[in-house]
Parts: sequence; structure tokens; C-alpha cells
Amino acid sequence: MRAPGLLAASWAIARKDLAIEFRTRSAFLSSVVFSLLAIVIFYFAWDPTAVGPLALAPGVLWVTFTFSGLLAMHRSFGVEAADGAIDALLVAPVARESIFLGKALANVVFVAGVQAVSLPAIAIFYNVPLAGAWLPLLGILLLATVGLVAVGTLFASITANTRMAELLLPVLAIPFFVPVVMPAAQATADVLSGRPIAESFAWLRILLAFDLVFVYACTVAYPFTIED
Amino acid sequence: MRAPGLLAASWAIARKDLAIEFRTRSAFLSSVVFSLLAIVIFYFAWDPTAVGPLALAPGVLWVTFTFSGLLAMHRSFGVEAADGAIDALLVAPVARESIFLGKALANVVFVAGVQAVSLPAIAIFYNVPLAGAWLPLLGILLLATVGLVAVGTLFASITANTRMAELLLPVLAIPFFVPVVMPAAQATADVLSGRPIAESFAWLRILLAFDLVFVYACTVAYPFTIED
Amino acid sequence: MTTLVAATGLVRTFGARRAVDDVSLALSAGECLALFGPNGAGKTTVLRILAGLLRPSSGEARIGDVRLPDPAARGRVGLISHRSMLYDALTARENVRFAAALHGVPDAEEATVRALAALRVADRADVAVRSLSRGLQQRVAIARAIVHAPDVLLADEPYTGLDAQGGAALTALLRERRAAGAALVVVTHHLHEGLALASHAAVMRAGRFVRFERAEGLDAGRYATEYQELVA
Amino acid sequence: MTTLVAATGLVRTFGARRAVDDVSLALSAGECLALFGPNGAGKTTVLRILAGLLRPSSGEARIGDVRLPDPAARGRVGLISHRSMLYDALTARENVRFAAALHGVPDAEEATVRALAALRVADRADVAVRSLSRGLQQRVAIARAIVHAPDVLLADEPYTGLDAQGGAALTALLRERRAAGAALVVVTHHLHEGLALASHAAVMRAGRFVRFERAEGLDAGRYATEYQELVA
Amino acid sequence: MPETSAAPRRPFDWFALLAVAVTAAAYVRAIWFTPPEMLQGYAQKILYVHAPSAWVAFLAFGLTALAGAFWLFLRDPRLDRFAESSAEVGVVFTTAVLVSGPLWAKPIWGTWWTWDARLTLTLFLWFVYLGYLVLRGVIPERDARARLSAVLGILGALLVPFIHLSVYLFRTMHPMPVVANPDGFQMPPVMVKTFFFAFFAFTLLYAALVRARYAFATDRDALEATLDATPDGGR
Ligand code: HEM
Ligand SMILES: Nc1ncnc2c1ncn2[C@@H]1O[C@H](COP(=O)(O)OP(=O)(O)OP(=O)(O)O)[C@@H](O)[C@H]1O
Ligand SMILES: Nc1ncnc2c1ncn2[C@@H]1O[C@H](COP(=O)(O)OP(=O)(O)OP(=O)(O)O)[C@@H](O)[C@H]1O
Ligand SMILES: [Mg+2]
Ligand SMILES: [Mg+2]
Repeated sequence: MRAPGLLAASWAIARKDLAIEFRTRSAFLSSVVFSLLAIVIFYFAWDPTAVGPLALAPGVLWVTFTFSGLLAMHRSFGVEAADGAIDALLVAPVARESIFLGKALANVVFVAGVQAVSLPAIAIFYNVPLAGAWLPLLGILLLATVGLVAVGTLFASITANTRMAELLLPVLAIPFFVPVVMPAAQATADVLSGRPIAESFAWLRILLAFDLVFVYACTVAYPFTIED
Repeated sequence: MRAPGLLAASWAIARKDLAIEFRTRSAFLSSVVFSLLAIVIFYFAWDPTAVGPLALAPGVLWVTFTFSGLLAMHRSFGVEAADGAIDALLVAPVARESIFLGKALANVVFVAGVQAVSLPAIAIFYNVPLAGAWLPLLGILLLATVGLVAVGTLFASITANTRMAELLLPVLAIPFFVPVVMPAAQATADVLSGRPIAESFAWLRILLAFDLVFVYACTVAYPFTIED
Repeated sequence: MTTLVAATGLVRTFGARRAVDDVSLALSAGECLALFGPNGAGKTTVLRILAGLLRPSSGEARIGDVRLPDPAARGRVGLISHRSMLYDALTARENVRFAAALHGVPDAEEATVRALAALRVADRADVAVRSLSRGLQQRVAIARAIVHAPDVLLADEPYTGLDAQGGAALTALLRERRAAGAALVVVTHHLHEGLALASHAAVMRAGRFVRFERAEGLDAGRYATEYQELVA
Repeated sequence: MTTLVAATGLVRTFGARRAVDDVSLALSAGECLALFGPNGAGKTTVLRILAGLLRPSSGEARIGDVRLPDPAARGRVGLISHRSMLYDALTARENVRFAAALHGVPDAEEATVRALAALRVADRADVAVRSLSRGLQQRVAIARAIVHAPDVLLADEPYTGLDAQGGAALTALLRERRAAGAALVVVTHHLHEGLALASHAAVMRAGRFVRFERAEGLDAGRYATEYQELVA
Repeated sequence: MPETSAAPRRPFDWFALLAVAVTAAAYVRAIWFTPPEMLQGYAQKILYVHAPSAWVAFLAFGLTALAGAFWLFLRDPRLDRFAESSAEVGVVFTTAVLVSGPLWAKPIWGTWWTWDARLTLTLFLWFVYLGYLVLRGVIPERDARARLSAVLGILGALLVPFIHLSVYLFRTMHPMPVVANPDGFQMPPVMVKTFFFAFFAFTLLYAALVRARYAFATDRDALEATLDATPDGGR
């Protein structure tokens, strides 16, 4: 009986999480509907004669992704906390980093799935021409999502065992999301207004740096969040 | 030993809920910080040169209130579900309507408290002149909050016992928030741009009608959501 | 003698599983039913129906002569369940006092103190329930359930987690309730413990009462042997 | 005989409360410690420290000769706790198989089937754990805890909610683990049950071991009387 | 466990065949025997899918709400099965409106979507009933599912006028009702006839789909009953 390695354990945990999420498919469906609703309600919150939809779209996109991502990450530790299942993970002979990596992986898959549906929706509802912007957008999405999920997963772990997880998580995480959401929204706006991607490199570099620093830092920090 | 009447029981339940929320003051504090953060991240999600802050403010205000309100209402049944405490309420000889009214009352107080802090904040961050608009704004806030809380509390009760409460609640509730948030945001925009409140009467009438219909409907419907 | 708890033809299905299948029973003041049965037999489900928490798929349950889930019926019931039913952010005292208030107990403060003292948790009454050990939480849960001196006490494995002192306190309390004219239903897996308390004994299996009789005069050892065969 | 579990000078404080206060113990292969003590004595806290879930405020705990919380140490432990530690949306089988995968059990599928069969829940293995009764959930929790044949089994009131059949299955399983050379710590409030299983017995009170001895040859009746006096 | 019995064989669904045939006839008429509209050309043919679908969607949701309301008092599982079937069919037709509308809008208005009142109302109706289906999906227990979804269905029906009202005040661009217009019909009679024919056909189609979906629900419930009723060692 050999304890599974870092990657094998991460993979087992990610698979288990995705199995729980997709057990009924409703978690995914709800997340998608939630994103669509957020996109739509944003539209009605603003007077369209005062704010053009094209100007709103990038912000709406990123705020929506932020909140639906937070929900997903909250859930991912919620299922652990409910009947103390996290204890079983902690007793298992897997590196604690692999718990973090597994959960983060599952979250990236889940959040990316939701984005894949809501991106076209926002294009239709806000009348945004995506046609030529696909590839750069995909790059921005990937870079930003990795950063959001790394930080969000770590904070979800920290807050999961407090009786206020669902409130405290955004409070802790959002300040860390600013350096992701702002560059991502700016780069998205640039791309959508037809400027060449090269003009957004400054933003993308921030995203990349954030990813590198925080994926590493959060993986290293995670074990400290769970020891008791 | 006489079972307490509708109002006495509602009041006891509201007091208990508020005691839980304010036990550490951190629930309230987190809610306020959450609202502030949402306001800030909205600011950064848009290119301020493209969208003027005054045009953004009403939408930001109402989207923020919507989401922080949802969190509060989710919590209010979360504490009941955790160790099955809702069962103790259901066994008690109080009318089931009083459970609804008590929780809704606590939620109104809580949400109004959060609004009281975030309204000035948004005025500062977005440079909105509130000076002359206080009274009409208060009226809009009150009307809208009652509607939001009535519907949100009912749906929180419906979703509390499903394993997806935090996702399903917004999915079910947000469509119902549209006829509250849209009129409220429009009326707020009107008021903030200095137009006389009379111009917003059409919006306010919708809000009032919504409150009347849904406070009644939700109170009547609530008992059906908990019997098993 | 007035009938305090009466159930006729209770059936409860979950999906197509008949968790409770045609159960009838009647208990009068001062009677105590010990309910035995293997895991999954439907004991908890019966108790939840009698507490008015679960609507039977068919059949009806009455407390006194009021049909559940009428509030007048519910108010006379006390329930000790698998879960603590406590708000873990509140203290033991706050939890119990809140229950007293909901039941309109005249002197809520005093009743609270008495209930907590009866369960021997008075010294931990002012810390958040969250930081109590399992057995201490169970004591608070019991105190919460009996603070309004219910006429009908439904106890689902109430000895869970209790130490000897807590168990003795609970036994004393159950006896006292019985003596005060309450009707009790106690679910337990410990035949001796249950029989020692009870005036009646019943065995559930696959949703049905397969045995139901007066407990006084039953030989516990023999009952245990027969029980083994019955549920095997 | 190799020492499998060793603790020296464990202390754990929560705020100002010393939940565990200078506890030391050592168990070798095949030994079983029955741990008794009143509610709030600190039994659960000791177990959680030995499982590597709680860091002691001072003192240290070892599994074999690896100090906790090193993963190599944790992997040899099986834990049955107050809470089920199950994912209630997944089935019993999925829960147990996941645990097996995490422990690198070579034939996870077969080990899962065996564990569930040992606890007699094989016939309910494919419904979501959420819809099982309390006792059935406890069985699944036990199956999860022993699927990797742990060298050290820590069981916190493991008989909770189990019926006679489940209890017998658990007893058989604990004996089997002991025979296979594991070290066991079983927390229980039932002195007779505990003593019948154990090679050693200990009593905790207010965070301390106030009694610790070999159990074989102890007279259960007398032990019970002395216990009453000790913890009163 | 007894042999898993296959679902009982049902007789051939003549009603469904009839509904499909009538719908097909309506289309043949719409495409070949009704002249194209003067300004919009062939794009206008979409009307014959679009408007009847919208009508059926509203009908479906109204009936879902009604069935839910009755369920709360009668607790008859058949009502719940009907509500379930009607909601699902309703979502399908709403989706048809939401797909056909933009397809039409692109050539006529030059955009896929605009935040017009009627469009928005349709979209939110779709959201409410998607939520309804999701809610049904997460409640395994049949009675609780029926009860909670009935509450949601009724509240949803109450909501529709409010959304309508508020989005109407927002702004509108969609054609005003052509048929129920105070100024009388604003279509040539031949178009109006085709239009009504299509309505009739879609209503039949709705009935046939709900009937089939209802039969499925009945079979499923019966199958669950035979599967679960197996004795299992006293548990
Ligand atoms: C883009 C999405 C669209 C949606 C969601 C939509 C929705 C609806 C709905 C709900 C109805 C029936 C209810 C009512 O009469 O109020 C309807 C009817 C109709 N729609 Fe649309 N529509 C869309 C686009 C269009 C377009 C682009 C046109 C053509 C310019 C159009 C023309 C009509 C007509 C002529 C009717 C019949 C009106 C009547 O029944 O009197 N729709 N639509
Ligand atoms: N919510 C539910 N959904 C589906 N099945 C359920 C649900 N609640 C209970 N059951 C099933 O009903 C049966 C009876 O459950 P119940 O909890 O009443 O048993 P019990 O006699 O209390 O068992 P235990 O001794 O294990 O507590 C079990 O088979 C259980 O799996
Ligand atoms: N997280 C915590 N915060 C504060 N105090 C705690 C915490 N956990 C345990 N305690 C306290 O530590 C003491 C020991 O608790 P522990 O759970 O170990 O007791 P136990 O012996 O298992 O009792 P029981 O028989 O009731 O399960 C108790 O007084 C308890 O209130
Ligand atoms: Mg039970
Ligand atoms: Mg303990």
C-alpha cells in the first residue's frame, strides 16, 4: 500500500469534487443560470441611454465571473465541512498541497465550463462582436481564471470552518481579485474594441505575474490553513 | 402556558436571529465590508473614462444591495439548517407564518443596517451628491428592501434544505428581483440626477404593488415550504 | 385515562421505499413506549411524524385529541432527535431560553435554569454551544426539549454521547416526566435500558411494528433472545 | 513488540481551558486501549491529536516512529469520529472507494466491497449517503475508516447508533484488526463493552489520565464502582 | 429483487401523430400557400413558429401554476406529474421563441437581441422555469418536490405581470400585438387564417407532448415503485 503521489492524489480529489458537482448536473446548470442572470440584471440596473452596452460588457463579464467563481469555490469546501469529511482528507497520507491542487483543479474546470456558456451569452445580450476576438479573449480568460481560482480556493479553505464562510470569503478574497479583475477587464475592453492584442501586453503581464506568484504562494500556504 | 401570538413569536424569532448575527458583530461587519468591496470592484471593472461614475452609481448600488441581501438571507436559514434547529421551531406551537415574519424582519433590519453604511460610501466613492436626495432615497430603499427580503426569505427557506442552497437561491430569486431592482435603480437615477420625485412615481408604484403582493403571497406560501 | 398520543395506520414513503408501513399505536398519560428495531427500521421516521415534522403519506397522528400538525398539538410535544437542534453560536442558556419563549413558558428564565441544572450543564451554560463536547451538547439538547414540561416526550436514542452521570440524569428526568403524567416514546438500541424505563415495548422491522406489548413483567433476557430472532 | 502509538506530555488548550493536560501513553501492536471518562474530559481531543488533526499545544505524538503530522504517520491511522466524515451526495460505495484511493489501497474496488460487506451495508451501497438512516451512515463511516486496514485505529464512540447486528459486526472487526497486529484506541461510555474489547483501560478526567492499567483480569463490576467514585 | 419489469407497453400514440400531421399541414400552408410579407419577405415566415410558440409557452406555464395550486390542496400525484410535464414542454417552446426571435431579429432589426419589453419578459419567463426545473432536479423526495415546485410555480405566475409592467416602462421595440389590436387585424386575411391555423396546430402539439411526457412520468414513478418496494432485510 503506497500512498499516492502529489499528482495522483490531486487528480483523485479533483475527480471526486467534479463527481459531486456533476452528480445531478444541477450544480453546473445553476451556475450557468446564475451567470446569465447576473449578466441580465446588470443590464437592467443601468440606464442604457446613459451607459452604452459595449462599455458595460467587459465589467459585467468580469464581475459575473468573479461572483460565480466565488460561489463555486465556496461550495468546494462547503461539501468538505458539512459532515467533517475534510478530516478524512487530512488523515489520509497525501501531501496537503495535493488537497489544494485537486480542489483548485476542479474549480478551474468548473469555472471554465461556466465561462464557456456565459461568454457567448454576453456577446448576444450586449451586442458585442466576438468574431475576431476569440483567441485573445481565451488567453485573457485562462490567465485570469487561474489567478482567481488559486486565491479563491485558498481563502475558501480558510473560511470554510468559520461560521460565516459565505460572507467572509468574498471579504477576504475580493481585495486579491482586484489586480486580476482590473487588468482582465481592461484587456477585454481593448480586445473588444478591436485594438490589437499587443496593446494589452502590459495588462497580460500583470496577470501572468499574479498567476505565477499566487499559484505558488497559495500552494505553499495551504497546509498552514488547515492544521489545527 | 399559552403559546405566544403571531407577533410575539415573530419578534422572539427576529431577536434570536439578530442575536446570532450580532453575537460577534463580525457578520454585520463582513456584510458591510462585502458591500464596500463590491462597490470598489465595480469601480475598477469599468474604464472610468468610458463610463461616468454618476451613470454607474445607481446600478452599482442596487446590484450590491441585491447580492449582499442574498447572502444575508442565505445565512438566515443556514443557521437553522446546520444542526437541525429549524425542527425545533417547527415543533414549537407558533404559527408557521411567524417564523417567516420573524426571519424576514431580522433580514430587513440587517440589510437596512448594511445599506445605511454603504449608501454614504458609494456617495463618496462615486462622487454622487446625496445632499438633496436623502428623503426620496430613503423611501425607495425602504420599498425595495421590503420586496427583496420577502421574496428572498421565502426562497432561502425553499433552498435551505437542498444541497446547493447558495447556488440555487440566487438562481430562483434573481428573476423575482428584477421588478424590484430595475424600478429602484431607475428611480434612484432619476432622484440623483435631480429630477423631482414625482417623475418616479410610476416606478414607485410598481415597487409598492410588488411589496403588497409578495409580502402577502410569501407569508401565505411559507408554511408550504417547510411542512414535510 | 386520556390517550395522549394516538397514531392510526401511519404510512410514510420516501420515493418508493416504505419507511413506515401501517403503524398504529396509542399511549395514555404516564405510559412509556420503548421502541426497538434494527438500523433503517423506520423508528426515527415514526418519531418525526409524531412530532409533526413529517407528514404521513397516509394515516393520521393525534396529540390529545388534536390532529397534527395543528400548533395546539405540536406545543405539547418535546423532541430529542439525532441532531442537536441547537444554534451553535448561542450559549446553552440562550438556546434553552429561546425554546422556552417559543413555548410561552411563564417563567422562562427560571425554567431554563432548572432544565440546565437537571442535566448538570449549569456550569457550562454561558459558553457558545459550538465549543462544548458532544456529550455536553446532547445534555443541552435534552434540556431544550424538556424546558416546557411537554406532555409528550419523543426521544430518539437520547442516551447517545452521555456519560454515566448524564445518563442517570436523563433517566431520572424521564421517570419524573412519566410520573407527572406525560406519555413517552424512547427509541434505543439497548434493550435492557429501554425495558427498565418503559411501560410498553415495541419492535419495528422494515417499517412495521412486529411486536407490541406491555413491558412490565417481561423478562429482559428472554426478550433479548426473542428480539434477536425476530429481526435476524 | 514495536510501539505503534506513542504520546508524551500532550497538552491542548482551547483559550484558557486545558482540554488535554499532560497525557502520555504508548500502545504496541495488538494492544487495544479502552478510554473512559465523563463528558468533556478530553477524550475526543486526545483522539484528534493522535490522528494528526489537532496540533498539541505541547508534547508530541508518534505513529510507529514517525512524528505526527507527517503524512507517513497519518496514512497508517484510521479514524471513526463523532461526525460521519462522508460526502452525503455520494453513495456509500463512492465514499469508501475514494478513501481507498487516497490511501493507495492496491485493489480499491475489492477492498471497498469487503469493507461494506463487513459492516453489512452492501445492500444499500448505491444510494446517496444522505438518504440512509443514522445507524446505516455510521456503518458506512466505519467502513470508510477501515478500508485501508490501518495499523492504528482510533474510534470515538464507534457504537453510536448501531443496532445489535451492526454492533456485533463492529466488535468482530475490532477484534480482527487487533489480531492483525493493529493498535486500537476505543472511546466509549460503556465500561463493560470497552473492557471486553481492550487490553488496556484508561480513565480521563478534566484532561488528565487518572487511571491507566492493563485490562485483562480486571473485574468489570468492581471497575465500574471505582470509576463512579473516581469521576464523581 | 424481482425481474426488472420493462415499462408497460403503451398503445401507439395516434394523438401525437395527429398533432404532428396538423402542424405539418400548417407549415405547408404557411410556406407554399401564404404569400410572403411585403416588407420582410420570407423572413416573416418565422412568425408562424414564433408567435404560436410564445402562446404555447404562456399556456404551459399558466397550467403549470394552476396544477401546482391544485396540488397543494388535493395532493394528487397526477397533478404534479402534469405540472412537471407542462413546465418541461413550456421550456422547450420558450426556447423556440428565444431562438426564432433572434433569428428573425437579425435580418429585420440588424441585431440578434435587444432589450425590448417582450423579449425581456420571455427571457425571464425562461429563467424562472429553468429554475423550476433545476429545483425539481435537486429534491429527490417526491412530495417535497411537488410541494416546493408548486410554490415556485405559483409565485412565478404572480411575477409575470410585474416583469411585464416594469420592462414595459423601460422601453419597447417589439411589434405590438397584431391580432388582439384595438384597431382590428393588421394582416391580410390569408395570413391571419394561416396564423390561427398555426396556433391551433401548436396547441395540439403542446397537448401531445405533454401527454407523452406525462406517460413517461407515470411509467417512471411506477418503475421506481417496483424497484424500491423490494424487501431488503428489514431496513
Ligand atoms: C428576439 C427575440 C424575440 C422574442 C423573445 C419575442 C417574443 C415574442 C412573444 C413572447 C410573443 C407573443 C406574446 C405577445 O404577443 O405579446 C411574440 C409575438 C410576436 N413577435 Fe416576437 N419576439 C422576438 C423577436 C421578434 C421579431 C424580431 C419580430 C419581427 C419583427 C417579432 C414579431 C412578432 C410578432 C409579429 C408577434 C405576434 C404578435 C401577436 O401575437 O399579436 N418578434 N414575440
Ligand atoms: N429523507 C430520506 N430519503 C430517503 N430515504 C430515507 C429518508 N429518511 C429515511 N429514509 C429511509 O427510510 C428508512 C427508515 O429510516 P429511519 O431513519 O426511520 O430508520 P431508523 O429506524 O431510525 O434507523 P437507525 O436505527 O439507523 O436510526 C431507511 O431505510 C432510510 O434509508
Ligand atoms: N473547539 C473547541 N473550542 C473550545 N473548547 C473546546 C473545543 N473543543 C473541545 N473543547 C472543550 O474541551 C473539553 C474536552 O472536549 P472533548 O470533546 O475532548 O471531550 P470528550 O471527552 O470527548 O467529551 P464527550 O464525552 O462529551 O464527547 C470540553 O470541555 C470542551 O468543551
Ligand atoms: Mg434513527
Ligand atoms: Mg467526545
